[in-house]
Amino acid sequence: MEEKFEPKIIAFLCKWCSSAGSDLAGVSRMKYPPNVVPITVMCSGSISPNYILSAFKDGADGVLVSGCHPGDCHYIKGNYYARRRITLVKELLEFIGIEPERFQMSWVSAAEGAKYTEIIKDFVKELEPLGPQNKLRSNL
Amino acid sequence: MQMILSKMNFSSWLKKLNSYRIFAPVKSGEVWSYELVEKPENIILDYPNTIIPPKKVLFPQREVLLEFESSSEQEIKLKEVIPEETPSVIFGIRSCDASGLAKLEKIFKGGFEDLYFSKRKNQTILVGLACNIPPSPDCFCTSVGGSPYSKDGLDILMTDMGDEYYVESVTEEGEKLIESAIGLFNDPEENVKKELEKIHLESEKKIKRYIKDIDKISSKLPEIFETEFWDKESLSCILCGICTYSCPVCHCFDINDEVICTFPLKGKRVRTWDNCQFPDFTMHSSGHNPRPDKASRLRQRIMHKFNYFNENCMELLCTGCGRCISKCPVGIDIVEVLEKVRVYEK
Amino acid sequence: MRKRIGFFICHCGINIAGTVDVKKVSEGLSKYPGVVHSEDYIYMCSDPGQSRMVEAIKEKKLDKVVIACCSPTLHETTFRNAAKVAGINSFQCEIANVREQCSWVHKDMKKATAKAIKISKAAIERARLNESLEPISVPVTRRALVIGGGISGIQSALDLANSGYEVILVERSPSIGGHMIQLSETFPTLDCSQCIMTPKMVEVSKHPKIKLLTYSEIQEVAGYIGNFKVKILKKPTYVDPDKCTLCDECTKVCPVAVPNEFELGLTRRRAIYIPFPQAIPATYTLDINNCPGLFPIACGKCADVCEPGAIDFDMKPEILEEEVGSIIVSTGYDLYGKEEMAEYGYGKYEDVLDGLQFERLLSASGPTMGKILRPSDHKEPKEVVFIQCVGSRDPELHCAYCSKICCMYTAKHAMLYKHHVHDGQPYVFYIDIRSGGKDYEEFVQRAIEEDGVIYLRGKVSKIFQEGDKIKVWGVDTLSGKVIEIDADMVVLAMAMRPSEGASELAKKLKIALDKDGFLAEAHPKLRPVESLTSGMFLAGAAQAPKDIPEAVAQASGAAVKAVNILSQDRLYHSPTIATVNLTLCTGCGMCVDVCAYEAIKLEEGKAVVNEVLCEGCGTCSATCLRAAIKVKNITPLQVHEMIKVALGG
Amino acid sequence: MVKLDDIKKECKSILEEGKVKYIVGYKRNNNYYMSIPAFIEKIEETDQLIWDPTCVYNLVRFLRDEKLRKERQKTPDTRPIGVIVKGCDSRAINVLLQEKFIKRENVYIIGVACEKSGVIEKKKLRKKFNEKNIKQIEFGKDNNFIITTEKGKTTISAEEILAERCIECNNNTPVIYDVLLGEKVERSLSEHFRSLEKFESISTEEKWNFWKKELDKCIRCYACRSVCPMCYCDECIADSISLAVKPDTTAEEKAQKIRWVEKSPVSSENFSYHLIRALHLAGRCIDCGECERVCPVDIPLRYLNKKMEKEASEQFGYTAGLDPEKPALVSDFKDDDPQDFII
Repeated sequence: MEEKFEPKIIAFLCKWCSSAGSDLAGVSRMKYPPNVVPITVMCSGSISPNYILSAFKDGADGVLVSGCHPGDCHYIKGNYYARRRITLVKELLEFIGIEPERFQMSWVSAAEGAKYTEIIKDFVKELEPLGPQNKLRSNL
Repeated sequence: MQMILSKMNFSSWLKKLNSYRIFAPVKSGEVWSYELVEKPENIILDYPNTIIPPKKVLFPQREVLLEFESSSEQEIKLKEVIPEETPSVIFGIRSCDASGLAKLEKIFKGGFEDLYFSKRKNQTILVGLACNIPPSPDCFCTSVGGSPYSKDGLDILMTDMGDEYYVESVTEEGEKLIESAIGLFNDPEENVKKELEKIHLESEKKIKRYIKDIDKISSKLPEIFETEFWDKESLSCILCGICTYSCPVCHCFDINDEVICTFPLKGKRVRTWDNCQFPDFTMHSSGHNPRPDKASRLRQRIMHKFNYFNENCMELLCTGCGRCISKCPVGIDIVEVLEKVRVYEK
Repeated sequence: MRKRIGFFICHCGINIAGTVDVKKVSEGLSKYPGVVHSEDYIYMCSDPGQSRMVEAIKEKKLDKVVIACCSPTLHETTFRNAAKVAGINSFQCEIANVREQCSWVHKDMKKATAKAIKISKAAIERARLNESLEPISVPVTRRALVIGGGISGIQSALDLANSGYEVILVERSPSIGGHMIQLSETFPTLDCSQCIMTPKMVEVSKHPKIKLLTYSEIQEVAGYIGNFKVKILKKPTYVDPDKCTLCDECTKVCPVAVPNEFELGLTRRRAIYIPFPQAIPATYTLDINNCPGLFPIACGKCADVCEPGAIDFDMKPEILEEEVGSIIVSTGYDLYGKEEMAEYGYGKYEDVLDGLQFERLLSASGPTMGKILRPSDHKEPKEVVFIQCVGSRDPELHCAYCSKICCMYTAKHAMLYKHHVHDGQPYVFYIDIRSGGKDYEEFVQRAIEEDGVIYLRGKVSKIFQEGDKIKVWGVDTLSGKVIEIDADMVVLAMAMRPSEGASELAKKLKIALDKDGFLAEAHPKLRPVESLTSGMFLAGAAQAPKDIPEAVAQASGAAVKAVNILSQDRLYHSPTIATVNLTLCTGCGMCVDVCAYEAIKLEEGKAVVNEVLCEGCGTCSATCLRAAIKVKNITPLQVHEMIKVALGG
Repeated sequence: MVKLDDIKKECKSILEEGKVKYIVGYKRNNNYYMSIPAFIEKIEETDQLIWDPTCVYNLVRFLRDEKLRKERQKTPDTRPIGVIVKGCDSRAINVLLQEKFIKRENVYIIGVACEKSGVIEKKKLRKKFNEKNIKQIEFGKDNNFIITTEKGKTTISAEEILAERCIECNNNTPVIYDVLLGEKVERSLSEHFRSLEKFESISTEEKWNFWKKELDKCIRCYACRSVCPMCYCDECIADSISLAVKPDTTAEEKAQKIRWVEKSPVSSENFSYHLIRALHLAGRCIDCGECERVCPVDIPLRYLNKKMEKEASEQFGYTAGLDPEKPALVSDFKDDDPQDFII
């Protein structure tokens, strides 16, 4: 029997909101698929486009970037810069033919465990029909 | 062996060669390049010249030398990667590029033998195509010891005679290749031989670019090594790699470990083309760069081609293909540079 | 040198071990390069758990440890302290969150275990490249600056001074006292505002620890928490307070008369004046903007009559440079102005007043000596209409917010009016009454029940003058009746807004503003007196509309927050800050632009990070095109490696 | 129309006055109808200068060389260098000023307005003429080009062989200059981002197939970044070894160079390189088209940058190189930047 495709997702979470929101999902014992590996960074503003490209190159089927809601950034305005930067990355990836579903950004506050759970569930659901991401995967 | 092959029979010949991998110029957009051809009948030999010379078949831009893997800290497994044993034929090589491959052979097989190059070279048959019309207005093969119909480095030379090709074998391997489909070939008549000579002679005349006193230039180069000549000539250089990557004889390379995974360690040792025009080419680990500027890099390119190699191997490291002139983004013209060397006075 | 890494995974009872095969994780990682010790334990955070870690570090000479357990927000500090006890740098301890982000959210043991391994490996990769760091320490200048000399500023200054710290209190007008000194009586106790305020003002002026700078403004603020450098412009008053005997001869000869700010334009003052009799400092000020001229001297009469020779026309503006460790901003409020409220005839009809003007009419030391008289004809008004929410709670045209104190002071005004004019009738138009506060509701009820104030729920539609009456048309939405009142006076409870110049000051201080222009607090619930800039605190109505007790409470709170800093010998700051690779930096300044803390400056064409200001968010590092700036212990290389292992296997 | 004599006159006069060290302009390639960069030091050399539709080069690129040269010299001549710039090129100067890479006083800007015209695109020209036969291309009247071949002169409507970027250009007049030659002419030959439509309207798979085919051709000669006036970093993050080392750089620091892109010209590395480059040029690329022009294997690189330019403009109202005093695209934000895609 063919094994079911399990998309691999990297989630870049800011420490203060999204990682805390993801913690809350755990504390509330919400359930979501184990396809996502979180990498917590200080601020969504610190997520370099290189990280995203690197994740796709290393075989991620999907990448999520998540930060504090606008106005709530622990570092005052890092998420606003992230929003601009990530917009550019998103547009460029779509322009060269990467399925838009593969790269997503969200605002998840420390109180939004449920939202984080839903995002991951939906993300996995959207990635399943796409199959493995081989376009940017390293072929060294 | 000298034979005539009707153009109609050309693809039949190629079909007979099904035990070989066949490389030939392929057009994509406006760009021609040597590619592995799946359907030999699609080969068209009427082409100007490729951007990248056929050296890329024998000396690929990326070559995996070995693979390494380590499951624990104590042990590293190494696996040598040797090119596959598959006989190949490259069709349509211009004489300049063929003589370039001959020069590369001197470099990679003379003295120290480079296994990767020689393995490929030994199983590759080179079939050339004489240039009845210079493929580029920048051709200058005749100035550097070549000609549009030179057999140097080739196994077979073909010349376009209109409806048919004049096919001359140069080596035994070439002869075998013809013999494998001998039924397709005819013996040439005398008048055809004369016609061939005429075509060859005329083709030579069509070459517009010429370097005067190349030998003098070659020996003059060391004299002007320390002059501001190079500063002036390199002003517009942008230090890209087009001239050397497109050169049929430039052969510098870099070796890197491409790490796929750090822990546990897994990766490949890879050889890639490198380029004396890139700033990192001569960069020392200390941060010192003995060729710190454009002038020293342009000088290196010219010196290597027209002096150093000449001193060591008694020939020039240039085949006159003119690619570096046509493709230079800022119009640096090696023929002009050499002419300026010739007339330069301190 | 090869790293010696220790790995520990906590069962957390069944919290982790219930979904993650901890044995498998610890076994799997025992073979991982660099890991020389790997174990699982039921409760790593327990004392025995911590000791196991400490012992392993000592026995196996570990130089890095990774603990796979709950979220780092819970026990990172615990384990880092333990690591320190064991003799390694606390930053050599990393946490892999396998509970909140793994075991608790998954059910499938096999998959959860695989994920736990990836998370652990990522933490190991991060740890492998962690630098040993020590907290950054900076000395503290043990003085404070308080900006604004109203009740909040005075309270903060006194609290700080009484705690033993030097305070510089800067006030831009000639006297401290703020709006509170203008008030007559205060709700809900009706004690005399001046009576309770004046002693505090005097205490400020006499306090040996307080340096009072009136008629002064903040020009420039540099530095950071614990070490601010402030430039203060002291404007010339042209009167030497030491020589001035307050004889008042000068005002008698001054030819100029301009509206009196303290009396809100109800009276006029001279160009040389004392703002009000109890002013602190008790001295006169020559208002250069209204004086006929000093350069050259156009009049000079005041100096002629000044017997003690206190008037000094040669006085020059001074720039004082002060160093302080902490700053409290209490710049107060202004009332909504006439330009904005023309619709109620404010500024057009003399007998339409704002709340503060009415306070002056009520004040025994006010322009009418405490008698309620109309400004137009000095007659006693018999019917007075008070209108609440003028400019407040009006998101379409004016301010969306509630100014909070108007319900209470309007009740007070109506009540006090009735006390002064026994046969008068006060009416109050209101939207609803907000009287939350100790004894506040009782106070409003007293106004209605004992003083016969008529409360009309509804908005006023039109105000216009007819003869000597001011016609007020409105609707009582409770009865549905149209109301028309022939009033003798109308008092508007104007919205409060941030005082003029507060936004410019905020810019100098690098304090954020909220959407309404009030100073933004760091957190609306948990850090209400802190600004987002460390070392700067907020007090009083500068942060949001509030009444006196609240302002005083916040001022004392801010003072304690300032003491938190000033009482330290040194301040410690997280060392996970940005560092610049000077060889790569081209000095483009993009990092400077994005830094929310102004922690980066360009010096000789290269970015330089102020390690105390930097909070380590890393926005600079993602912005830098040349990868020339990175945050310690969460560098791009670390993330790069973490990505690789998080996806591998 | 800009007169060549005016350019020569200006260049002569600033050389005469000693205002500049040398001037970077355009001169004829001896063997070819194209121009090449000219470095004019002496007054008599100004006669070599030309101004015609083959002046494709963005000469701002050479300010970097001058800066490096000066850094190496012990007692450098601190006079500015003169540079001839078109509208697009001038915006590159603004970006360099914005990024403090150069100082305004380092450069004397001779702005040349393209007016209703622009420069040629060789690909288009080749479709209409045999390149070998062309002797010269000149500006004609009424927005025409005059092409001289062995057979004589032919007049052709400029739009037919005008570079696509020139057709889409809306900055045909230099925005920063010490002297401006030619007139400011409003013109709009095409919508600014029209050429992107054909890439945006196709399906995801079609997009991928297109770019995969194109970027797989890349031989990593780095001509695109070498010619780019914005790619002035000493060390490109696409380089796999650390260039910016000093004698005191430790081995550990050298080892910490991240290999975001390997040197191998394989698909994944080519994509990494070109995507990182496009992102690094977002809000900086001024569409001088040089990267695409120099690409030896004809990768339509300009569209990657153009896409970023479009998003910067449409989503954030930002255009590169208009104001050197403002923060860069990615070091600025607005509270109401669009965020529809964010969950």
